[in-house]
Amino acid sequence: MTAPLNRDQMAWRVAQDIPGGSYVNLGIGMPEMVSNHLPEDRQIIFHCENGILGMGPVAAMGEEDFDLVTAGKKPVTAIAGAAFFDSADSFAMIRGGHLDIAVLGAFQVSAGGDLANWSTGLAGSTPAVGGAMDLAQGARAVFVITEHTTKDGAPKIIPECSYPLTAAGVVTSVFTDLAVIDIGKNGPVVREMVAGLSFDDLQARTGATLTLSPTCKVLKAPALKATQRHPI
Amino acid sequence: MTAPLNRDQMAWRVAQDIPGGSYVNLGIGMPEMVSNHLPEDRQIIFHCENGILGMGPVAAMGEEDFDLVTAGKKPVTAIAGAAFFDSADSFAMIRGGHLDIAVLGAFQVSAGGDLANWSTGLAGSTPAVGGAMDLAQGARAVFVITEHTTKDGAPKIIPECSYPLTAAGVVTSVFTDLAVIDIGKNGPVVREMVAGLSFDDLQARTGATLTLSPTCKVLKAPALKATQRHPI
Amino acid sequence: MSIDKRVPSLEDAVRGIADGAVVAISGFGEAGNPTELVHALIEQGAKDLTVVNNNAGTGRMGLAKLLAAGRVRKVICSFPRSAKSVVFQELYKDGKIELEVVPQGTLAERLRAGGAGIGGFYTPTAAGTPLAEGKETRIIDGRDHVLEFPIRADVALIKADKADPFGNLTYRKAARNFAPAMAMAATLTIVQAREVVGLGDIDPEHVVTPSIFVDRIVEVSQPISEAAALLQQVSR
Amino acid sequence: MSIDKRVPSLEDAVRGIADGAVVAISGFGEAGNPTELVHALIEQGAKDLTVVNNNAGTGRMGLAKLLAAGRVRKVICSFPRSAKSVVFQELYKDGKIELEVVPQGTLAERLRAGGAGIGGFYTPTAAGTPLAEGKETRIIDGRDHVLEFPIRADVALIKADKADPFGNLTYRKAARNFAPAMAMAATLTIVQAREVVGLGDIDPEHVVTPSIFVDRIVEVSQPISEAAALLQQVSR
Repeated sequence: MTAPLNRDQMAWRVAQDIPGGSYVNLGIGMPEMVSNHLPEDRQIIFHCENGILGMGPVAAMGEEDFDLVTAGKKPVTAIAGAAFFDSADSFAMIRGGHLDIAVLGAFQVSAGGDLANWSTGLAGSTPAVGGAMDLAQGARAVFVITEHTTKDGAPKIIPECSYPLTAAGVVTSVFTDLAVIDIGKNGPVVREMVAGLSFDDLQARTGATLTLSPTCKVLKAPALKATQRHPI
Repeated sequence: MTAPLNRDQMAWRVAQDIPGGSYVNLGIGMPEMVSNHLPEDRQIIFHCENGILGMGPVAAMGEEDFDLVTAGKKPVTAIAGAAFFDSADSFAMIRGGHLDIAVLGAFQVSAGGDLANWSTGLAGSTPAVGGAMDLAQGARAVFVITEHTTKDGAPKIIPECSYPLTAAGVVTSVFTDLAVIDIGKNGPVVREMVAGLSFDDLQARTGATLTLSPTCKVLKAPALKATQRHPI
Repeated sequence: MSIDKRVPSLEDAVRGIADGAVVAISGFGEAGNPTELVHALIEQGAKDLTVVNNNAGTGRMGLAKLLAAGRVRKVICSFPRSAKSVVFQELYKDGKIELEVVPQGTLAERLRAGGAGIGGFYTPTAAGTPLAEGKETRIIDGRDHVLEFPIRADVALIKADKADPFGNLTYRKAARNFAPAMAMAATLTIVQAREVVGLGDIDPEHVVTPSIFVDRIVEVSQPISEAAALLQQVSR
Repeated sequence: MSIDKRVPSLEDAVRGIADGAVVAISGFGEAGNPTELVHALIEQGAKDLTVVNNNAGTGRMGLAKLLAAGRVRKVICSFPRSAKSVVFQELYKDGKIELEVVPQGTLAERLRAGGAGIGGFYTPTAAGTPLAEGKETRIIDGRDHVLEFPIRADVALIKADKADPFGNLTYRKAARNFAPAMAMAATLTIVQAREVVGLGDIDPEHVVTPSIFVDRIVEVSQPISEAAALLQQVSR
């Protein structure tokens, strides 16, 4: 039987691939959960595009400082050794290639590593991009965390994105509830798959043509309960 | 008899034209002397391109701090309300049009306000520009302080510069030992002349065609002794 | 005559802002919003404004209130869509307001360029996306770049933590965000500071926005916290 | 494993700098020069270097000593000519060194662009002058602009005042100058700090160069003052 990861397990799995000493930006939403699941022996410095390097855990209820919020506007804390700076300097870090990893959500990822995560292109929706294009274009590695398919079962890893692009050819790896997939020169390569899923099963849920890594392993994560979120 | 101003008197004369509250950069050399001759009732904030806003007087002998030097590398002080910043920010101030006035020296000034003050263009000399082009191009007003002619008596205010340009069409006013001349749309206009000099005398020492302002006054300065300079 | 950029009231601070002005307003979400200055601008009455902000107002205060008052013709921002941006979204859906969406880093860099006298710059951000449509592109070092032009503002409304009489500013934590770049990019930079301190009370090493970028300062010692107000609503 | 970028010695700090490297060296005249790092680089032996600095060395120490040792193929700077730049000027007159003169603001901005991922920018500085010869120009808003490209360095040698183990830096007064932009522009940023302090000892509001731009830190608690040495010569 297929045993897909839950959201916290997906976040945990991403966390395992972040080397100690990395400078990392976590996008809004599921990417933010990654910081809850870091191995204890690794120190990672989190960057927040509104001007924080050394972002700490979410602020405890009642101890919020509303001058210290995440890009998602949640009250947060800063670690010893943090730095504050302005938006221009913050994006100089992002765009100058100084972030080791950006962990981002996705609507679609193409076989060539194109990312679509800011707009569904639907008429009538208000366009809004935030820092998504800067992060996707600027970080040295872009990790995507996303369910393998949409709620309707449509594949999200596809030959070409149909939604408006965030950036072309930038995705390094995709971490889904079913697999870990690296975007190689010749397209997506499956590095890990959950137990009970055959390669053909995974391919059937994927739009782009997959390659199975000869060293493909079982995608495993410990049992994890859902992270608590700040109410704002 | 012609009574040309001495260097301190020229600096004094420039100082009289700097409104209170101005942000001003003084170039290396004679322009630096301007700060010694400000009217007591005016507060001016001096910018130094190596990263000081609110530069104070030259440091007293024995009290030098060699982390606090002018663009000419002389030990200096900072006033209360000063700020330090890096070179990129410093030139953002200059190039972004935030300086009210730059006071600069000149080899030549053209009738159209072109400035040549960085290179004589002689073969074999080492080219060196520093911040001269940025200041000339960026400041809202460029005051030139210079002897009216070279040591050999050649005019410095001429129809077109023969030396390599620092910037084109930027000079606002020229303060010489003989006259104060504004660069107008139709060329140089004499605003003040020293006593004992006729307009024809002045024209004879000037390469560009001058216009006499209908409100031209006598250029006067108090008797001033030479400023002491730091030995470094 | 010593330099002193303090003005006695919010009314004095926003005096003379013209109809049709480009107004840059600091803040990211709810952190760093100059709410009192924006409310004073509503009182002052200028209309047909173009507003530059990272967002497009949240809740019902500050920028959202300015939008609701019908004073804004156009918003230039990176992220106008959030659950709390109700005022903007209604106006936008009704076709009552123009929107220019700019990637957040490009927005910050365009403002800095406006302040730093840069005529234009090339960035890979947005290359190959709909936000680069109609823009000049160029391949530099094998990579597609988009040519972006500076944003200059007639007025910046800025929230600072401390200010001295010259106009040197510090900020608090992530409330700094767009304020330094906007202070540089505006012809008239108006600051509400939580505390006005004496000359020399801000260490020259710690100044974030040097006084050259600041024109008027008004002390607002206990500014409204839009975020705290929103939290109270959520908690209710 | 907590992050700690300190290295035990100057020798460790400059380890691995390759022949042919582009080396950005902080300092303006004598303020902010990382003299001990430059001397360690001489010991380390890398040659055929391109050096980026505002000047081209003064006196006989630091950069002047590196030049005298014949390790530098090319200097990119704004002002190589001063009464004290004797070493450079001799090499230049003998045709033993290349020189690229860049206006000081363009030098700072090109380094910042290198650090900030800007592919190129337009500036009015140097338009219509010999320093714009051969460069692409463009009229923007009726004004001539020159297209300038970023400077990226393989290595930056930086002098700071305080550093923490992550690599957050502060500077002293006008010794800050080119260091922040060079730290951004280099692949490997090596810092000599007067004092290494504990994590949290630098207020996050007061950090000038955030740790993300720093790779190695070595403490040099009593750095040579090139200026003081020169003053002694003058006073003698």
